[in-house]
Amino acid sequence: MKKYMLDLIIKENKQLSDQYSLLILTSPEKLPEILPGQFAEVRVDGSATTFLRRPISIHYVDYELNELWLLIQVVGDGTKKMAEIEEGKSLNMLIPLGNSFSTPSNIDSKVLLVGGGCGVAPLLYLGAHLKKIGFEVNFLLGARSKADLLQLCEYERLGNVFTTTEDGSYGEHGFVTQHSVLNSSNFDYIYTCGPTPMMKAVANYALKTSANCEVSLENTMACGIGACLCCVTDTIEGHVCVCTEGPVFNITKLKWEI
Amino acid sequence: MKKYMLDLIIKENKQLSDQYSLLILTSPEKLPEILPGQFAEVRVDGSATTFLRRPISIHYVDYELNELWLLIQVVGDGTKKMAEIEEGKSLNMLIPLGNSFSTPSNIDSKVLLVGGGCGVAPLLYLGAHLKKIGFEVNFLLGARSKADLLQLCEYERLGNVFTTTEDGSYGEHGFVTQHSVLNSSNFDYIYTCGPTPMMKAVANYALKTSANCEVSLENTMACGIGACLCCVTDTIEGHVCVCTEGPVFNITKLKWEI
Amino acid sequence: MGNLNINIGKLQLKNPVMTASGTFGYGTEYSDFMDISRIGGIFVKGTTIRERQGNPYPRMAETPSGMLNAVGLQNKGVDYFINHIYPEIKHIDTNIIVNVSGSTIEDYIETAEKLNYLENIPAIELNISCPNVKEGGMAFGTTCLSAAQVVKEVRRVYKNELIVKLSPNVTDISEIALAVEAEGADSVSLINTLLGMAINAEKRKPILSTITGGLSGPAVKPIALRMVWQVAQAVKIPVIGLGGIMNAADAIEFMLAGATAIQIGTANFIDPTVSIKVIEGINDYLDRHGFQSVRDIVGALEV
Amino acid sequence: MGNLNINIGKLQLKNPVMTASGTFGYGTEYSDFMDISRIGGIFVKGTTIRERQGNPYPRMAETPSGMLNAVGLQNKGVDYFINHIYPEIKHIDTNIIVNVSGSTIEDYIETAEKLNYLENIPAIELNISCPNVKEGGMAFGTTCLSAAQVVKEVRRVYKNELIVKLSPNVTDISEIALAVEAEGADSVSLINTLLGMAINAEKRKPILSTITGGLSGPAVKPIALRMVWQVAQAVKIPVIGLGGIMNAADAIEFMLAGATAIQIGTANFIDPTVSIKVIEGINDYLDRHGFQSVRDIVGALEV
Ligand SMILES: Cc1cc2nc3c(=O)[nH]c(=O)nc-3n(C[C@H](O)[C@H](O)[C@H](O)COP(=O)(O)OP(=O)(O)OC[C@H]3O[C@@H](n4cnc5c(N)ncnc54)[C@H](O)[C@@H]3O)c2cc1C
Ligand SMILES: Cc1cc2nc3c(=O)[nH]c(=O)nc-3n(C[C@H](O)[C@H](O)[C@H](O)COP(=O)(O)OP(=O)(O)OC[C@H]3O[C@@H](n4cnc5c(N)ncnc54)[C@H](O)[C@@H]3O)c2cc1C
Ligand SMILES: Cc1cc2nc3c(=O)[nH]c(=O)nc-3n(C[C@H](O)[C@H](O)[C@H](O)COP(=O)(O)O)c2cc1C
Ligand SMILES: Cc1cc2nc3c(=O)[nH]c(=O)nc-3n(C[C@H](O)[C@H](O)[C@H](O)COP(=O)(O)O)c2cc1C
Ligand code: FES
Ligand code: FES
Repeated sequence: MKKYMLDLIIKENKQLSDQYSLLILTSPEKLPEILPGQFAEVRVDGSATTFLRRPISIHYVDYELNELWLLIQVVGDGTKKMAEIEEGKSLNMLIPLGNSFSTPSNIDSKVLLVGGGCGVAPLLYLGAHLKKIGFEVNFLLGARSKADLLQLCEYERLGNVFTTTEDGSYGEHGFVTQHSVLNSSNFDYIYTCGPTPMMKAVANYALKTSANCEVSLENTMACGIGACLCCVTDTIEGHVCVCTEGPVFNITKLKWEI
Repeated sequence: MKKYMLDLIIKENKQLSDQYSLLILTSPEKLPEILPGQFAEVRVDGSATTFLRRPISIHYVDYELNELWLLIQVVGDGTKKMAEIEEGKSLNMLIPLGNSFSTPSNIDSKVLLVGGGCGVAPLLYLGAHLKKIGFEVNFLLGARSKADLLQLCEYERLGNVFTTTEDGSYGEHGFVTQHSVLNSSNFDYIYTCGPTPMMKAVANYALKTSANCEVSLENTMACGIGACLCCVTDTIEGHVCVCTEGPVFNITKLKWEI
Repeated sequence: MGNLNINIGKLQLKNPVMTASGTFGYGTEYSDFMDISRIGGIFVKGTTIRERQGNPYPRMAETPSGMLNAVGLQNKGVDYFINHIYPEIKHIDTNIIVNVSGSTIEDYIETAEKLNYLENIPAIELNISCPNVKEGGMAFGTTCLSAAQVVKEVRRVYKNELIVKLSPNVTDISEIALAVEAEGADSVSLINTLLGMAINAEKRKPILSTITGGLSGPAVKPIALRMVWQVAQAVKIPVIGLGGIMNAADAIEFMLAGATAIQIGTANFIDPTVSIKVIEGINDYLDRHGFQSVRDIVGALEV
Repeated sequence: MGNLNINIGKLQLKNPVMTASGTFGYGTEYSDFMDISRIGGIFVKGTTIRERQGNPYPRMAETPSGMLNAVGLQNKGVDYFINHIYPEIKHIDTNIIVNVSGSTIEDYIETAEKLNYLENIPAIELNISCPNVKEGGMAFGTTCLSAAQVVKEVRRVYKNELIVKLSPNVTDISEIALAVEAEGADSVSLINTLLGMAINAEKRKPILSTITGGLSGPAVKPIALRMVWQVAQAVKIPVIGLGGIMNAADAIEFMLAGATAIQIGTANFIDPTVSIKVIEGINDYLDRHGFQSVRDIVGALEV
């Protein structure tokens, strides 16, 4: 897929909380084709401590409104600047980067999308894509507390939403992998994105239940386009770049101890 | 004089043109005593290329309104960020730094304040100070063109204003040192701030007419408080720091070839 | 419109702006963003005699105005390059230069020998300065003796333009430059990365899997510029300058200090099209200052 | 509230945070902004046997996340220090340490000898690493032989804590550290500035009057941290770490890498009260991580 360097304009910055912002970006030109699971390398201006671009998942693309959504969690200076950006300003990004989640070939497959924290971001676009094709989409979303469960109504619009919170303030109490739906249903395809321990637990569940499982990995990235080899992960084929061979990997490819 | 590190709040940012901004700053607390000719070391946040503080002259202090004015000329990234700062935001500065212009002991002395470009900045506060004591104040202000003659009405409020522009678009055509007032009047005290060639020409005039002459020098500064010795100028007493022994020097102290 | 053509020994460049090894892949990674044949030259990834998996991750840490990397020369080996990559890139209308690394002198010789026969590889860059692999690389570049030795041996087998890439992790870089010049290097390029380290204080752990890594980016520019200046004074062969170049002004500074051409590394990550902007900026500089040719600014610093 | 006391040999510090020579004047320049006696130690300006005017201006150039300086040891000489400055600062309730520079071994010896007798100067820091003066300084610090020689001679006449400040402009800094340890240095401090250069492309001139100058600030932190790590592994005497420390996290990184104490240099220019903030930040870190004493984090990096 052809990659672009684009200056997208902030149409709206919904500060969901101190820690999270939803950026709705647009462009005078038609947005390029973007697949679910792909990401952008975003340039952060005006931060003395942010030198490199920051990889951010595509949260959602609305081709009718020509909108691209990013969900930002503030963890350091770079994400802070992004989360505070004012409407009308622009963000420079390389897009679309990386591979994408795959689509089950059998339309009757039961699919589950498991997200934790800000890892829920790419699952919205994936869910929308799967729904459009005809799948019944199930989301299992976990967070520390109710305040960290983001964009719930967006997910609810697309399918069934199961939730857990670590403090029990919303949904079932505990971790996603403890949710009762995992005992009561069987899934053919599981897609997951979130903290590594969570993804490993999900992968473990998938292995046990013989579900197909794809995880979206993070890594420290410099270029985002396969040029620097800074972002490798260990696979059965050796070191491969998360930014080009990933971020989505089938767990059978990874050398994870799970 | 005791120095402070203060966060002053932008009460107003008058963008005089693309190149110049007048910042009116204030503070919930009473501003400290500041003398004409002193400067601030201003910290610039949100610029990836600006690491050190930037020395900026005190343009004016209004103790009644508890206001401090800075006149900014955009020459690089640091001054650009300063010139664009939004009202309500704050600037961190070390203040007041450096020595000050002296006051003639004889109240009948004829004083002339000669400024070029953004070098007019400290002369407003000096003029106000001299006027308050009872001097009749004469300003001779030069610039490239009319658009670069800043804050004219402020100067006019304090005394006689003579102007030159290099393109003849306002006042007399030419450089400040070619202004007719220099031939028609004699001055006892001349204060000057601006580009070095201009100050040297003014110093030359002062020497010829036996006027006392003080110049405000620029230099590359790191600390602004005499700690780093980066900002020296050559004087008859050897290398001295412009940030503590200056920025104001009597020309008899300098080893200038004029 | 000034003339941007310039030569490094026998190597003819359409302009002095090239991209640095390890930061530009094989060039094709960037072809979505621009016409890469506009660049004066592309230094491809560090290539070794056998395939290398490189270092474990994490391999990267951001630092103030820079980054540390610990890639460790991951590549599929010179034979894979010759059989699978070279055919894909040999038609790119610019100089494709292979960066050659090794753990032993024999590795360097063998690799260089194989590359000697590729028609569209007009030069190799001998990397005797990689700080990220234990068994070699930097060790060669930090003493005159070992640097001279590897260059001497490679010179024997390699007939095209031989560029030697110097390590900045030395007391006196001019000395090393003189040593490799004496053994027949056609030109030198500098600097490779400076050995650095990053720690995560909260976790009390090094950030890189290898503890230390190579520092690059604008943070190192003042050091690189000084070394290019020193080496350009010392040697007669052309000097290729790099280290922290982010824009045309930076590139011009290196050329004024004595570099015949420059390479852009880390800046490609920030702006994939930076090399084109630097070419245009140099052109603009020549026009504004009335220079006929970019050759006129090489070493034109007034001191 | 963790215990911040720590010793460097015989030197007792109330906390490990000190200010670096040449960046903190004689301390009093900063007393408007804070209670300077709260700092663990103050390294005063480079002092030489005779008065020095230093280098012509311009002496400073800003660089990405750093600065170059070419002050060139401007100071009024050791006798002036003893007679006029020492009386003004000797009552400050912290360690005042004099940074000693010289052009010849005799200069170092004579200066050190004079400072030996000042009751409230518990230590000197031998600056064998200043890149900004032609006739000396850095030259001593770049070979083991000359570094060892000057330390040996000074050790003979100087009885208090002898700290030797190392130059980063070397191939192997551990080697130099071992050499000065062998000759009786009580501790080493590192790093001094890295030799760099800045050019004004538009004017085609060097920015500094001396063409090259010393690079400091966060840009050099990864290099400094790596060197502190290497030296701390090599020597048995305490290591004082510095180079680009801007905040408590940076300071803790140096201590984790093996520094017993740290110095803050360039950061004082950005925030004159930074040292107090670093002290408070270290204290907070000890509390958050359950350490009783700051001694527990020295060399506590898990590799
Ligand atoms: C493929 C991918 C998709 C991502 N999607 C999102 C998203 O949709 N929304 C979101 O908020 N975040 C996302 N992230 C994480 C985001 O990139 C990091 O949080 C961000 O880079 C941190 O930058 P900072 O300046 O705020 O923090 P820093 O101050 O730089 O660091 C804070 C923490 O973030 C880590 N970090 C720093 N730089 C990187 C980097 N280049 N890559 C990965 N981690 C880094 C550091 O190790 C540190 O623990 C994604 C990361 C990847 C790799
Ligand atoms: C005592 C004093 C009073 C000043 N008063 C004013 C004022 O009232 N208004 C105003 O607009 N400017 C004033 N200046 C000049 C102002 O400090 C510089 O224009 C500013 O530092 C440039 O910063 P920059 O980031 O915009 O430009 P940069 O990109 O840093 O550089 C642009 C130009 O400014 C010069 N410069 C950079 N840093 C410094 C520095 N620390 N000190 C001096 N020159 C530097 C550079 O050599 C270069 O030519 C004063 C300077 C001094 C020394
Ligand atoms: C991620 C990365 C990988 C690199 N790989 C190599 C390499 O394989 N061979 C080599 O000679 N230099 C390598 N380098 C060094 C660069 O070519 C260059 O010398 C250095 O980064 C300084 O230039 P810069 O500051 O413009 O990046 C690498 C640098 C980076 C950042
Ligand atoms: C303006 C300036 C002057 C300096 N003068 C001296 C000096 O006289 N003696 C010395 O040993 N180091 C001197 N240094 C080096 C610092 O003490 C310190 O080693 C260096 O700046 C690195 O630390 P930093 O990055 O925290 O500044 C000077 C540094 C600067 C910036
Ligand atoms: S981030 Fe550069 S190869 Fe993946
Ligand atoms: S700027 Fe530091 S002494 Fe003047």
